[in-house]
Amino acid sequence: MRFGVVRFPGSCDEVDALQAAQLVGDAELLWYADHDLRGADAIIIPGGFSYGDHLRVGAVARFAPVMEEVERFARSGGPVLGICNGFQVLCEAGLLPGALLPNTSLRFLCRQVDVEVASADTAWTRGVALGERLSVPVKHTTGRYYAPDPVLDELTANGQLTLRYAPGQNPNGSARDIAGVSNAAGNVVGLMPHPEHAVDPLTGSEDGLKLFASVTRGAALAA
Amino acid sequence: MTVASARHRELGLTDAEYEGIVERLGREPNEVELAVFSLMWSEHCAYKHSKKLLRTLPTEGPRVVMGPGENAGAVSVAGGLACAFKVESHNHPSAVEPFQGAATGVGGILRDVFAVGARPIAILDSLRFGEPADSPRSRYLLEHAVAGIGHYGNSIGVATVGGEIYFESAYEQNCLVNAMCLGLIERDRLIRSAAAGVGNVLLLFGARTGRDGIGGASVLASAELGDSDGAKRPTVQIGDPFEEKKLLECSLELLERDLLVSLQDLGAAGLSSASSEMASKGEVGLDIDVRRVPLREADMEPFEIMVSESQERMLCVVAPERVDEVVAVCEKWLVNATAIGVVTDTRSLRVFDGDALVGDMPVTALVDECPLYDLDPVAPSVPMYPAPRRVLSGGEDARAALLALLSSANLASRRWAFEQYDCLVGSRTARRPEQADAAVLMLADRSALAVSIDGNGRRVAIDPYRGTVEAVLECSANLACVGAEPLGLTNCLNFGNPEKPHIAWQLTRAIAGLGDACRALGVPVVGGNVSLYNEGGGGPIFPTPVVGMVGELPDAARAGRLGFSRAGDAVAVIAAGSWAPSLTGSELDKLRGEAPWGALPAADPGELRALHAAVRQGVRSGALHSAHDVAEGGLAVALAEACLAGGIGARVDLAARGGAGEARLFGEGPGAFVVSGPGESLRPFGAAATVIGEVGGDALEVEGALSIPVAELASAHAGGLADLLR
Amino acid sequence: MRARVLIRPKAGILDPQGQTVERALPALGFDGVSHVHVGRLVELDVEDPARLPEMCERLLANPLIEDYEIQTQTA
Amino acid sequence: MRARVLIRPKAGILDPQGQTVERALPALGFDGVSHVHVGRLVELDVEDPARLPEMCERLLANPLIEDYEIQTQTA
Ligand SMILES: Nc1ncnc2c1ncn2[C@@H]1O[C@H](COP(=O)(O)OP(=O)(O)O)[C@@H](O)[C@H]1O
Ligand SMILES: [Mg+2]
Repeated sequence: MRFGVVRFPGSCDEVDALQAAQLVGDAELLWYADHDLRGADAIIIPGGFSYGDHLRVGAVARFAPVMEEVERFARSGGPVLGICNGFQVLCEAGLLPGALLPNTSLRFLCRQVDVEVASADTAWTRGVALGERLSVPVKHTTGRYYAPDPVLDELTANGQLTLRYAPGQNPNGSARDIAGVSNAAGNVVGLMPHPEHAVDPLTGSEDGLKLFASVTRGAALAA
Repeated sequence: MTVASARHRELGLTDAEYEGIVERLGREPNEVELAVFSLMWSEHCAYKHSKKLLRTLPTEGPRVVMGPGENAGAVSVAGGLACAFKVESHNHPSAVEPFQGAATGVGGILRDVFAVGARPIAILDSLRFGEPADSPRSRYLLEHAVAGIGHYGNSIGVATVGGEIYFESAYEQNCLVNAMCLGLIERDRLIRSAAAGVGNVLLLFGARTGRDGIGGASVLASAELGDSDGAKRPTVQIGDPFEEKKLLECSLELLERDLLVSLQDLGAAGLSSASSEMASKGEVGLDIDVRRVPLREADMEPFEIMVSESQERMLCVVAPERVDEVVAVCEKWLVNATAIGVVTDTRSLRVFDGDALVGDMPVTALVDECPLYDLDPVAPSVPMYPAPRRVLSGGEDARAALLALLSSANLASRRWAFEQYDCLVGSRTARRPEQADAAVLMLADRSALAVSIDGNGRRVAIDPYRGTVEAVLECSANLACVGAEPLGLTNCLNFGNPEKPHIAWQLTRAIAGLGDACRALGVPVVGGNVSLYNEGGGGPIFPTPVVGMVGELPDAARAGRLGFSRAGDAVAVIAAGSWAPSLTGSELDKLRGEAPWGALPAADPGELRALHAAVRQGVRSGALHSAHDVAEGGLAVALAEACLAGGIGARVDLAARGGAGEARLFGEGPGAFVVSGPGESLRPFGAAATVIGEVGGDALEVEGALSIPVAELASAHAGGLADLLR
Repeated sequence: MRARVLIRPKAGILDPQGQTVERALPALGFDGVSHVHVGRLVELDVEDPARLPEMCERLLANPLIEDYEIQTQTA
Repeated sequence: MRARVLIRPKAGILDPQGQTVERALPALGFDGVSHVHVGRLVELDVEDPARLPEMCERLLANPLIEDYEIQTQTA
């Protein structure tokens, strides 16, 4: 299993994501300006502040050359994970429903939170049990998930809510405590929490590793 | 003197200094030269009032690989690496515009670290403001400074792992914003800033140059702030962390590919300072054509271009045949790069505007020949600072006193602030804020670095010598609590106007204390910064030396924690024989409205060095399950904090440790730790350790003094600051 | 041609920035203020103003969460 | 009365957002765009529009680094 981790100007967590992926497979960085996924089997759009979060989070990165390839890959069913800024980019790119708005506190918040697995049917959550609690950190200013109510109902009905903040732990005012969503096919997932920062008990938790392992399991099943 | 020359006073030069410049040039300086000299000979760049004192600090040690004099100092650490680090102030800019001031302070210290080739891995911040409960302005400054630090550090992807905040009315008019950065680099790849190689090209890369901070170094950094702060605003610099992120990655790639002869950041005094420092260190000259500098505003004068403090810029020296490669790397990172000059053998900084020579200054005159001044220290005979507003009347019992302390601005939880910082990026933060006394950063071989920053200005105000010794001891104690051994130290000396005798006394005594403590502990000073003239209409700030100390530990998994963890563990106080806590200068005294005046307990740094080594060993071996040093608020607060961090109570009896009188409970003074662990694990400490009780239950009980549920401690501690900042 | 694009949060979407301003104003002695919303302003020189709506749809605004309005002025 | 405050970075003040947008537009095929600046928009109902300049100075804008312009429209 080979992961490609996209690096935009202003990405911050790409090396963390790379190292996390390397715990379960091979991984390399993909340069934003290249039209090339270098044969990756799974793509991670990492956290950070691509293009300085200028104008609107994710708005500029979504047009980077590499994103054309990511879109093609995603639409052909390839597993794509957007973390934090990566989630924002995938929403802007139309690969995921909804949008991310400023936290109700309007402040950046870095905090370890518990999230519950709301769907174990995606490429990135098949290795975890439905309802399982994971301890992972959030760190963002713009993480309040929004979609119009009918869309939220539809996402709920389709099982596209992937992760939810545990009761009482919603850090940003997200609709329905949503911490992550997937596309209808389940191959594209966006998360505000950072599983790549939860792969070693020494730095806080290793629960996030299960998400990276999920996608390799999927690949094994498909093979 | 000519009419034109009267301007030197407005630029902060004395008549004698001006005459010195005329003498060195052999003529009157023109506008460009006057602007450049006024900055290079400012307090900020020339350390006129501190340099002689700084020379007394110990700067050598077996682990020092780069001492003071370069952009950042560095010590050798595991795996063939060096850790480069430095602390710097951005006080005056932050008082004027706290968000941008604090943000660009972080930007500046990051550049100092990557200017030596190191990848920044951590930031710490040390902040001082007026009383938040009494002063809306202080709340405003706090809120925006913290947001600015977070904005810059978070956006650039460097973890902000620690810091400190104190509130005292002495900082009402002059807040302090100090930022520290640590970076890592392979030891043999550290790069210096000395320009070399006549004919080599001087390349400016990064952001375009605008009118940011024109006059900043001399006006903002050396003048006492008055009521007219607003009028100085147009000179404030604006930071762009996105630009700096690209600049950082680009600089590191240039070094990785060995394309540079030398590298230097642009900070205070912009191009003037960066270029003359590079030329001075390399004993060469530089010709610069300001016409080639990419500008944000077309109509800038040559002198403006030379002194602009636009952020996110670097200078490098490159062999002519490598210029194309350098430019290509810069383009890859969307960074502008422009050849603006050339290395010469003239030993002069020559400034051209196209073909016209508009400035010609001997480099040594600029960098080395600013007059240095002796201070005239006089100890004050009456208190220099007013008494703080009285919050407690003095008759309260231990329970009320402890709850008041925990919810006081100085001791309340800093969660409100540190949650605004990304402390995780880099995946090496093994101890985060409120988990341990020092931040712990794991290295690739799973050994770790630890870092702590400290400086209690109120205690330094009472006794500049002992107060400064305490700041050094406090950092060393913090490192001991995570099991780390100190490797080196950086410092930022924040003081008032050194031309005043009492301030001169504070500065002189503080630097003496700093040097003595460093020698006694065997910790070299590898760098630092001095910020003087921190005073306005309300008088001087508390003398505030801020100490940042870096240490190492062999196994990140064994890094200590401050919180009690296991019911049934013994709780002990480990203390030096000389430990003599007193209420003078304590937080409790402050809440009771006592002015900072009196005598601090003496400390014996030699004895404490051994004590710290013993605690360090206890933590490293795993014998101690928790370790926390007794500091602000005394033993009672240390016990409460250990309960809070662990979410568990404790029952203790202080009869064997001097009783539960106020001075024992709340008195302060260096030399004690609260630890927990299996009873037998305390044996190696001998007489230094006194078992006082046991971990367990859901309350902190001190026999004969107080019993408070942990939940109640927690709400006092959590709300003290956060509630003021809703 | 100089143009301005005014971008605001769509009606019905929680606007904490607007709320914060609305709460802060009375505290400073400014009463009688309501319905505060905070959005974004983009100003630009554009050769072909006919393309502005497309620029807004694709980049400057996110139509799911934002409304926009274009103002043009001849220089 | 409905009012709008248009807030933009002062001339000469670094505007990183404007730079980013200016670079992004041509890449999307929108040429002929220049002098892009990104600022903020505040919309509000205000009883006494005469107080708007003061509100801008004290809260809505940061006069140190931003200019503002007030537009009022009767509802
Ligand atoms: N208090 C201090 N203790 C030790 N070294 C200091 C102190 N203050 C300044 N220095 C050293 O003096 C040199 C000049 O400092 P500074 O002007 O702040 O550097 P820069 O321009 O790179 O920011 C640096 O090498 C710094 O480490
Ligand atoms: Mg420097």
